[in-house]
Amino acid sequence: MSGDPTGSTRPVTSSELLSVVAARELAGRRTVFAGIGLPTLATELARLTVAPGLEVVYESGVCGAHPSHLPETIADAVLITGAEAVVSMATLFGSVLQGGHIDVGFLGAAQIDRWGNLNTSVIGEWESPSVRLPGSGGAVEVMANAREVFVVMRRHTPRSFADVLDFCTTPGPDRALADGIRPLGAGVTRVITELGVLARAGAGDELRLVAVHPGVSVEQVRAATGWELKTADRLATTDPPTSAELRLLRDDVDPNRVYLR
Amino acid sequence: MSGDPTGSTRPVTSSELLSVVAARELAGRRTVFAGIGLPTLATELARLTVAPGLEVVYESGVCGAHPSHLPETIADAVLITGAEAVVSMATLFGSVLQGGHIDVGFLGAAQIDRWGNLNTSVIGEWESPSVRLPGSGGAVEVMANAREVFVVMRRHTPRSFADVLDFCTTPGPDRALADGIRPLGAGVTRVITELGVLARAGAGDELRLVAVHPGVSVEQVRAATGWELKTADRLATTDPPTSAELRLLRDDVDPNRVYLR
Amino acid sequence: MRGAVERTAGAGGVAGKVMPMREAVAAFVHDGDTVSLEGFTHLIPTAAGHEIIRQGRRDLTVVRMTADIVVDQMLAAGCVTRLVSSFVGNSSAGSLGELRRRIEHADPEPLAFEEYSHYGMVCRYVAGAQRLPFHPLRSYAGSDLPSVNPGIRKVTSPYPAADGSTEEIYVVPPVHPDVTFIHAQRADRRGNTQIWGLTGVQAEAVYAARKAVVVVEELVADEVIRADPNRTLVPAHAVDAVVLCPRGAHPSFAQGYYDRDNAFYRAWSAISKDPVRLRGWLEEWVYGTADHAAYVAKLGEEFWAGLAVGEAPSGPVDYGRRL
Amino acid sequence: MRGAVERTAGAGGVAGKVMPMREAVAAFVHDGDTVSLEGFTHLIPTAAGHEIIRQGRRDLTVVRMTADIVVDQMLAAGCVTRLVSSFVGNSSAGSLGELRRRIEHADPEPLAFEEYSHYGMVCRYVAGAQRLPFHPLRSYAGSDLPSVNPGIRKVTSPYPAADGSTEEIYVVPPVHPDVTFIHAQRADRRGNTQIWGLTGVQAEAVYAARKAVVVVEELVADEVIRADPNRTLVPAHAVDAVVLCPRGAHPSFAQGYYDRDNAFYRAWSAISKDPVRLRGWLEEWVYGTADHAAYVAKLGEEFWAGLAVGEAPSGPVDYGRRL
Repeated sequence: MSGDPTGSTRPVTSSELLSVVAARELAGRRTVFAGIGLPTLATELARLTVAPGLEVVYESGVCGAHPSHLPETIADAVLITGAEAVVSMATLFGSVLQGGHIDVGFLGAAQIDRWGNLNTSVIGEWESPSVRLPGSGGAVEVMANAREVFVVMRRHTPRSFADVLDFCTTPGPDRALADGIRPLGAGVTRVITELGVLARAGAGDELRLVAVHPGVSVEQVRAATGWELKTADRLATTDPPTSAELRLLRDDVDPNRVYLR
Repeated sequence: MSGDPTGSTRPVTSSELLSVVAARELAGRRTVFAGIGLPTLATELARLTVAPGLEVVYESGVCGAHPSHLPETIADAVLITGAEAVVSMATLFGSVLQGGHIDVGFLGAAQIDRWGNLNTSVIGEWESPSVRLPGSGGAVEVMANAREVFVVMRRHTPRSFADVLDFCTTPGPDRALADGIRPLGAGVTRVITELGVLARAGAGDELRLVAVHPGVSVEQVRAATGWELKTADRLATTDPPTSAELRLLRDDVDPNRVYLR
Repeated sequence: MRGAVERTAGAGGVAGKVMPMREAVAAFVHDGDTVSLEGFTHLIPTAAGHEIIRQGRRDLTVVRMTADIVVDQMLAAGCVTRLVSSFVGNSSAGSLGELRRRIEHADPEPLAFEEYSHYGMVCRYVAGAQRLPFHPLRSYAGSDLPSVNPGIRKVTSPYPAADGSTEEIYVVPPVHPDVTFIHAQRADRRGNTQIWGLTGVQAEAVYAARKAVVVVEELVADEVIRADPNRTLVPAHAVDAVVLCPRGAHPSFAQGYYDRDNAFYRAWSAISKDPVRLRGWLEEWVYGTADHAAYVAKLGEEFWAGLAVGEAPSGPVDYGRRL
Repeated sequence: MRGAVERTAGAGGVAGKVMPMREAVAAFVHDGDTVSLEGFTHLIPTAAGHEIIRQGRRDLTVVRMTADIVVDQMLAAGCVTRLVSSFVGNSSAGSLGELRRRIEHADPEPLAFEEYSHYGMVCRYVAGAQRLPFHPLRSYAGSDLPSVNPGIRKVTSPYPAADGSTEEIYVVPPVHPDVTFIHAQRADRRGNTQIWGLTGVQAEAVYAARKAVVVVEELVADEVIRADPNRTLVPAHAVDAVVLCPRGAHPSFAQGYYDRDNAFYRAWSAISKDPVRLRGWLEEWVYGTADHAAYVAKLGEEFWAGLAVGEAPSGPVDYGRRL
């Protein structure tokens, strides 16, 4: 593959690395609930590689989209035209998500803690916050109902990987159990960041560092994490994106580099 | 109008009388939940006379039907083609009916008592009935949610106008209150039979004879009723169908006499 | 508790979804199962019921809002020991003879019956589809139904009523059929299913079930479905098998395809009243036909011409495309 | 508790349903009202929000799942004292400056905020539409949201869980807006409303409200609606007013009519960050335009050409007719 004309020998960007790592984690999955941005790239790349039958469900109610252009929002008109189904919010959240049809949900957050609880509501006190964030959207529902949740965070800092959340908008299964309610999914099982991959198995387990990206040290990741981050017994180093993965991502998935910033 | 070629001088049948009386009761109503048969005739005649904007909603989910032929069932294909809306059962029962959009619901029953409670489940004991009847269908919901309910009974007998129901499938507001739940509608307000019209105002009130059809005596009605039937202070005699009403019913509503048996 | 993991669908499973009725019933209906057959007067999955009879399934719990002819036939064939329903009659055309014998006389054997109202059944499907422990509804207050059906219970609202008082409301439990069969006008090979005309409770019945089989008048190209995604009532992820079975809803109808066989509805009351005649009917029309294609052929083209309908196209809407 | 009696519709009221936006807002929005504006990214009733601003309504409670640009504008115009929402952000394009000033600094005045999740809001509309005292959902277990929102409560299921234990579930209360505004592609003069593409929570928001106003791109002949009754998402009986207002959803989009103005979404973060600039924008584009037609004209045909979409017809289905 030397002399590749599409430039797969260009340096790999952080966005590319995150997309490739997230795509690989989707191997064998059938349904994914995805937002726009890196999850779009990851799911589209997965469909071309490790999960050919993957159905992407959008919070807007689109199932089985076949967009003519890379979508700019989860409700982009190009996701609707040519889709296999469009359902109401009541059906989307009630029957599809709460009904148990989503294998993997992608979520983001301003803060995440070691149990995979998320804050997207406020920095500071809820009653008089220093920063008012957008809130849950459907995140509470994705966490409560998807079989597992992947979090992709571009920036890995002690402020965002917090020892104690300012506010828990979206609780993982451990908090649900403490509230007396049996959770339906495993909560956050993978956190993919600019530095590496954190993982946990489900209720009772905390996030551990399972892989560092090439050139990143364990100490770097621990220093960037707001709690005493544990490391898996067998720590891996992320396999760099293959030229095939990069070519698909750059040429087919996002040729105009909308999200491949 | 002498020499009317459509035969409006023919003797008035019981079906015609019941249809005309029921149609008049729909004056000023906007939405009616109707089954097939006499209610169809009554609502269609009302649309042509006292309730021109009346919208008929069918249990099958059809709103604003404009059928090419007289429908043979509540789900007849001719009700769907050309209708203004078709909704799912969840929307029909949840938002339209329970949501409070039905002014008048038509119901039938094997047995009715003085409070307008209905039995459509069994004759005899529920566990081993002598006759198993069809059951509620949507009758429980119509009674609980329509503002008022009209009952049309071709036959007026002590067995069907029962002192004590064999089983109460569909309770009126008095039984609902006794069960600790505030009813949303008035329950049965009109019962139109081959002999006359019974009426009640709502919770706390019992059915009273308010009109007898021409040629029917109060004693006849009382003898045909299984409880000590009270009579309204001002008992009326039903105005016979006008020639205009008969002409519309016979020529426009049911020219093939499908329900005008 | 059902979960997405139980579905057959997904990567690699697409081609395997389209199968003959015989295979679908063999794969998804087992003795002792809870089987939902839905379709409110329109699109009743009769052919599925007949194949269940042919394969001799036993001890089924049948869940169906309007238990009508196909249920009476399954009862007569000895497939069913328990019925969950809100209307047990032959539409407005009369009685179900076998059902009445079973309930009134335990003849030839008893039938356990869970009686609900229509909206109670709808709410059971909705709760099943949405994995809710219960669904509230403003029905049943003062009814005798809760006294004969322990499934109908009460909950106290945690919010005060408008007048400040405490409010109670009845609730029903979810239903999770082992398998739901529905009939539809068309689907693609992945199971994206489009229905028009009366849509009933089909989507909820599919989502409530552990497995779902969609029986269709037409199997269409992906492009047909994708030209009108709002028409897709049941998305592929909820469907395990797609069975092509034209005229499989007879004697009910398929809007735009064929009309209702009202004469047969009227005839059924007499057929089913006589157990010998009813069993003769099953011998001739179900056991005596290899499959629904044989049943359709036996009825004959002249018969089907009598149920033919004319065209009434909907007209398109414009989904638009990016320029 | 709302009832059908409150509706304007019905006999004799048909002709009176079609009215200009000015009249609809004057008739159906009063100071202190609870106003729902729904449309999930698609078909946002922006023009309705602008007319509420022009008419200077005060002390409104606004109910909207995704509180975005139109809400930020209504906040800046001083119409709103309370917000009920599940997402308060400028889509994925940035922040709402006025909303953040109100919440973070009570600048220029405090904003009461009831925070839910998306499905919590959906369930509030469903409960409102269906006159339920509460709606259960499998959300909120372990969340801090119930601690800041007393509307989110718990109920114990009267049915044992699969393992025999007692099961609790969170519930939300119904919402009954005084009026709901939605935007749609088309309706007839009676208010039968057809929507395609994303349908969001519009039908439930209409049914939950005491009054409902449907704003449409096109007012169409009865025959257009009746040719495709399954496309009618909101039947006439639930609608009190129909307002013809082409391009009334800008900067959001109307599937098949015009595309989303993504540039304006991106620009709004900067506009709204500066309260002086934001108020200047309102002066020029809302107070400075007599109505939405003037706003549309001010944007200019060249601008609209940039949002034009090509055709992608759905293709018809056949409803059939009796021969």
